[in-house]
Amino acid sequence: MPEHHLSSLLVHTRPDTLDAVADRLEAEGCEVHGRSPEGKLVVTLEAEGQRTLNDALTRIQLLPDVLAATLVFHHVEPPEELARPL
Amino acid sequence: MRKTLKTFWRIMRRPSTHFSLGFLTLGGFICGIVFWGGFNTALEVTNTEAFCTGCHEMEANVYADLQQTVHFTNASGVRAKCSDCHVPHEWTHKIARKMAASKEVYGWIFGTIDTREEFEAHRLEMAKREWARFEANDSLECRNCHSYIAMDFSRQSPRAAETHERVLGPGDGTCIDCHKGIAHTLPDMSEQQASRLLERPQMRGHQTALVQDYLARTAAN
Amino acid sequence: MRFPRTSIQIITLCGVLAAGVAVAQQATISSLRPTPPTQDETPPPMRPAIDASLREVRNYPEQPPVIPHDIEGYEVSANFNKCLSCHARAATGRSQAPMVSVTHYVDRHQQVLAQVSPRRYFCTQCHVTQTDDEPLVTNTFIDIDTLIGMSQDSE
Amino acid sequence: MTMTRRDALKAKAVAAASAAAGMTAPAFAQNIPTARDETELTWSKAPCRFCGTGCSVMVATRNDRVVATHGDAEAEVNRGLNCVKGYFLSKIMYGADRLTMPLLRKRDGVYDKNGEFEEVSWDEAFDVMAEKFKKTLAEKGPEAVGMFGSGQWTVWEGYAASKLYKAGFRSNNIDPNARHCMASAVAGFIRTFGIDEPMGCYDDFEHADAFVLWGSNMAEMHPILWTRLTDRRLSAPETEVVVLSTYRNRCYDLADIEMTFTPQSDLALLNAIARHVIKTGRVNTDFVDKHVNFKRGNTDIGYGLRPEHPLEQAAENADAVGGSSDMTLEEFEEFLEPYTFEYAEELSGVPARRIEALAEIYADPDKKVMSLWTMGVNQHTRGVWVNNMIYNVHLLTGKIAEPGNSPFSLTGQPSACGTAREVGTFAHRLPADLVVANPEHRKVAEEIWKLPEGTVPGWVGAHAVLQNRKLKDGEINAYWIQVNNNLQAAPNLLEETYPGYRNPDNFIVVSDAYPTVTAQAADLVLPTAMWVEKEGAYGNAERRTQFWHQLVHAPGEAKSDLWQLMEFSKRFTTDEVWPAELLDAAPEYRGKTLFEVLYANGNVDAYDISETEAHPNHESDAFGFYVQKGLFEEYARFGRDHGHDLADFDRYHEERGLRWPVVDGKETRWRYREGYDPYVTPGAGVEFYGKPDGRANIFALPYEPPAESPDDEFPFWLVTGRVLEHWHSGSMTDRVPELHKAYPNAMVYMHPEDAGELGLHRGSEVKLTSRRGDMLTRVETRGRNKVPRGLIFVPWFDANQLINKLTLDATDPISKQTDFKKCACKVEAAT
Repeated sequence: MPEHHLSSLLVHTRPDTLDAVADRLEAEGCEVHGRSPEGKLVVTLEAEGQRTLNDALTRIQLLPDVLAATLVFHHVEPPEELARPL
Repeated sequence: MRKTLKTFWRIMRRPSTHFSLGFLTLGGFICGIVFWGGFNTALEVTNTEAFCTGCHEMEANVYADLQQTVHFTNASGVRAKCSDCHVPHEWTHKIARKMAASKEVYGWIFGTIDTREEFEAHRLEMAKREWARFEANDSLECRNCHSYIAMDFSRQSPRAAETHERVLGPGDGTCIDCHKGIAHTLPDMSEQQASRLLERPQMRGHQTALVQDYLARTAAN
Repeated sequence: MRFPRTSIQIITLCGVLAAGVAVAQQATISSLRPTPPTQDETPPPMRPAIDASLREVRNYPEQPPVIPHDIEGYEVSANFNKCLSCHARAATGRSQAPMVSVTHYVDRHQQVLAQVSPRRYFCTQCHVTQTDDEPLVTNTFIDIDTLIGMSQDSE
Repeated sequence: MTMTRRDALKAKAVAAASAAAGMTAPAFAQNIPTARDETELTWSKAPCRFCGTGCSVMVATRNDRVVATHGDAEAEVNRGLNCVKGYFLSKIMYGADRLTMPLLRKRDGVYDKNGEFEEVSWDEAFDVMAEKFKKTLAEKGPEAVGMFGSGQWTVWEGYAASKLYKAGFRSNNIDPNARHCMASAVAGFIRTFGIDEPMGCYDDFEHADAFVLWGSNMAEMHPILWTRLTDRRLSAPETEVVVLSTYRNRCYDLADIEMTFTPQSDLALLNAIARHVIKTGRVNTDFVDKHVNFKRGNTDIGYGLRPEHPLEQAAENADAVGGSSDMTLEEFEEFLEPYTFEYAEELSGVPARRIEALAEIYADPDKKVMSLWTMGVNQHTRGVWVNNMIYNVHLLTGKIAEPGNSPFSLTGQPSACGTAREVGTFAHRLPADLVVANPEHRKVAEEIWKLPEGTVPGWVGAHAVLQNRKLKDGEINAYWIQVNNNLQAAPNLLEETYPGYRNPDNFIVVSDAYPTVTAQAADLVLPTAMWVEKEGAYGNAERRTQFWHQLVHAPGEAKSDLWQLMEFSKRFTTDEVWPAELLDAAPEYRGKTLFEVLYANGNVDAYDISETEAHPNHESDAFGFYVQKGLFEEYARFGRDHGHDLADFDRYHEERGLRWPVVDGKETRWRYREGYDPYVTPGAGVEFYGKPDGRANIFALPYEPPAESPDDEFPFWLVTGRVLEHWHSGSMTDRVPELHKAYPNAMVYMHPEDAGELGLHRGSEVKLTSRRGDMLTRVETRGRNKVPRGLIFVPWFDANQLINKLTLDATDPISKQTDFKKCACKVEAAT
């Protein structure tokens, strides 16, 4: 059964590399929703499977200037459910 | 006695026959310096930390308290010693305080305060004397270093700046009103707090009553 | 499994991340101490308590507020309570400090007292100052307002 | 624009991450409408996760998350109060580095002691672990496997672990970290009364006229009990507080008499008090005649160091540490003759008049006295003696086992009593005060466990410090650590602990919720569910057993210690771990797994899963029966009708705890006293029924010097301990930002003049060195602890300041508990 993973991450970097890291995260397929002057980024990451998500997390963790990336929210559901209008 | 004084007065009035005027004036001047210097040195010596903490009761109680406070160590490395707060800087007041202090020497010689229990038993009385002095002279010894005009409110914590401006500025209070206990552990404050309409749980002043009671009882036996 | 699960799963997967890193970077898993026991790092400098007097948001209503100012040298003993000299009801007019909450006037037997209950006398058992030291590990606690915002989800 | 479910979820995802970051969520995340019923919370009771006080807290949950906690107003222990740690319980499970998958050291895809941690499945983790345990058992036998557990285990976790080791693996090498904390109290109770745990209860706080603290910084370590003491002291002006300690701490803020004594001299002080009671004719002769025996304890018993240590070689009674002979009151008086107040002053530095004032409090027949102690007494190379000697004074005056007259040993862990002691997870114990060395006791256990006679071995297993020595020496090779951080907690860690963990012959498993320094030193790390992520039971210091339900799920693949123990037992069959004669004695167990023999034995699986309907839990779901109830009811059989009666399982879920023995549904507040304790023979008044003749023992014990004292090279006493804001090794509290920021780093408390003489300032970086190791820290000359000259205090919560590199692995020779309060060290500026 196809599943869609929706997650949010808290990514730590240094304030001076905030924008560079944000660009790299976007290149990894993340959506950046917020950034704090202390160097924290709030991003969402979506994937079609657990393994894909895990791989992406590992890649993000290893990105230059990323000090830490913490998965905060994780939700799985069939994609058609998610497309349902509210 | 009267007779001796009269004889002395007569000798003092008679012009000198053996010593020249120069010798006498110069000698008097030198002796004056020596005596005055000695007196002042003695005053200075009695102003040092070493002198103040020379007796056990000061060292083990109030000096130990002081060592825990900002007047002992602080960011800029300025240290207030005992006399900075407890001896007026202005001469006449200083002499008056020194004379009053002879009572402490008496206490020391006759062992009024031998133990921590006894010190604690007298702490309120001694503290009250100091507070009364500070209240009477508008916290003069605080103001010798901390003057209101020299305060930079931007360098104080917001709540300190606000309070200083509100209370100290118009002269509605003096330093000691809020800063009791700034350098020493406080005695039982129920009385003081009650008088200021401050509240605290019921706490009767029997800090050391227990030991005292016991000592009184055993002494009586 | 039968334990009721909401459709939102909030999990932290640092273990996964740490393991991933370990393969590539040979990093340690111990997140509070980066070095082996044999090797010490210079301890961080001692910082004074934050003294900004700005109230911190509580994590939940029942949390005792942290003290937003320095209390070094404050005496709280059987003889004197420096905290209450500003925060007691009768003192707040002069001090303009927040009054201790009404919960402090209740004794063990739920009786409301005229004065602060003696069992609440030692303030620092619950209220603590804060320094500027950043936590070594972030905490992912989510407060109720945020969670309500998140949980409009249909079950 | 239509909003899809995906958009809404994404908004929530962003809100969650923003909250974790301490940032305001972007506007769209806050526009989600809320329904009224969504502001409702589910509140449940649970005991606090930290110290032995046993406060009850109310826990609010929502969406499988803990969102708030506060003190439980209905709980007798704390009546709505918590300390600062308790108030932040909501956050202890949410450190961002929670372990969620097993981690195994690997290289090239296989286990390697020198490999790096890699994430593995539970199956792979248990496969490797079972292989190591089986290999060790096959090659070296049961004495080569070991376990270090905890007074933070729930009752059933400790019980399941004890069964797995003592009956399953047939190894008594299982000991709890309570050995570091309570063992001297236990030995004290057993020696004096023949039965463990306090006779009184917390109600004594409201009845006592005087409180005497013998080495217990309650103001910081048992804050809620301190609120009860403060309440009594401040609302009843005639009451008194006496504080004894080796340095001024926060308790002195309430002290009427303060006594700062030289380390170890508490022995002399107690003898001087006993002498005063006798000399002034205030012995309660009626009580003493009826209820007390006098014993002369063996002296010169050594210091629990390795046997080849010169101090052990020199000790006359190093092999008969607990021995004693009978004596009379008159002989006891004669024994005490040297302990005048003046001699006590000479040893302790406390003015004789103050010692006399304290002695009077005990001697005065009209004063009800509560003596309280924790680690200052227990972590002591003569800790058992000090426990005995406190009882001496209470027994001489008859001030015991009645409201307000109470010698009270406090505990440091939430279930030091409930699990470590009552379940008997010590290397020498079985449940309900039974011991492995007694064949009759083993038989009781084997009968309840439905196991053949001879299953439980009779040898006393290795205690905490000995386990570390045996790991280092390669005598224990397969080792499992649960719910504790022993690499941070154990003494002399560089010489005696760390080497054992990294010994190439050993396989070390650590179960923990967080990656601690102990986990870092392990070979396999198992992610563990904590607190309200499982159903649990704790027993506090006043014999109160408290239950809680599972309220939320554990993150990821984290599982409770109970699940780990039971699931792991499935990987062993009796044929693999039991000798032939045992299998012959119980042929029906041949080929069965340990799970079947120990847990699916008709007792533990007696309660249907349907009973968990209202409050499901993970373990019961996993094993198919009400695991916790089955384990508890089997365990409770040990104590019922034997002075340790526990109530029925279900009742504890309704109550805010009950104090055992619970007889006819009623708890017992004061033991040994007729009218309160149903076990006392009618008409006896008082009966110490733990001893065959119903009499407690008064022990004649002398002052003896400590194992190590300051000298020219190491001129300072080093005292270690805790601080209010952190609990134990800080693995939970240091992950709560507010608690970390309240007390971010350990530091060394020094006398300002000592610091001044060494050219040190407040805040200076210094190196502390003992004969065993060194540590970097910073100097504090002010603050909550005011140490006397020549003594320093360092808290041990900080993973970055491992003060146990310096401490000495000397123990009380009787209790085997480490002395963390006395060793010699030096302080120098770090260069």
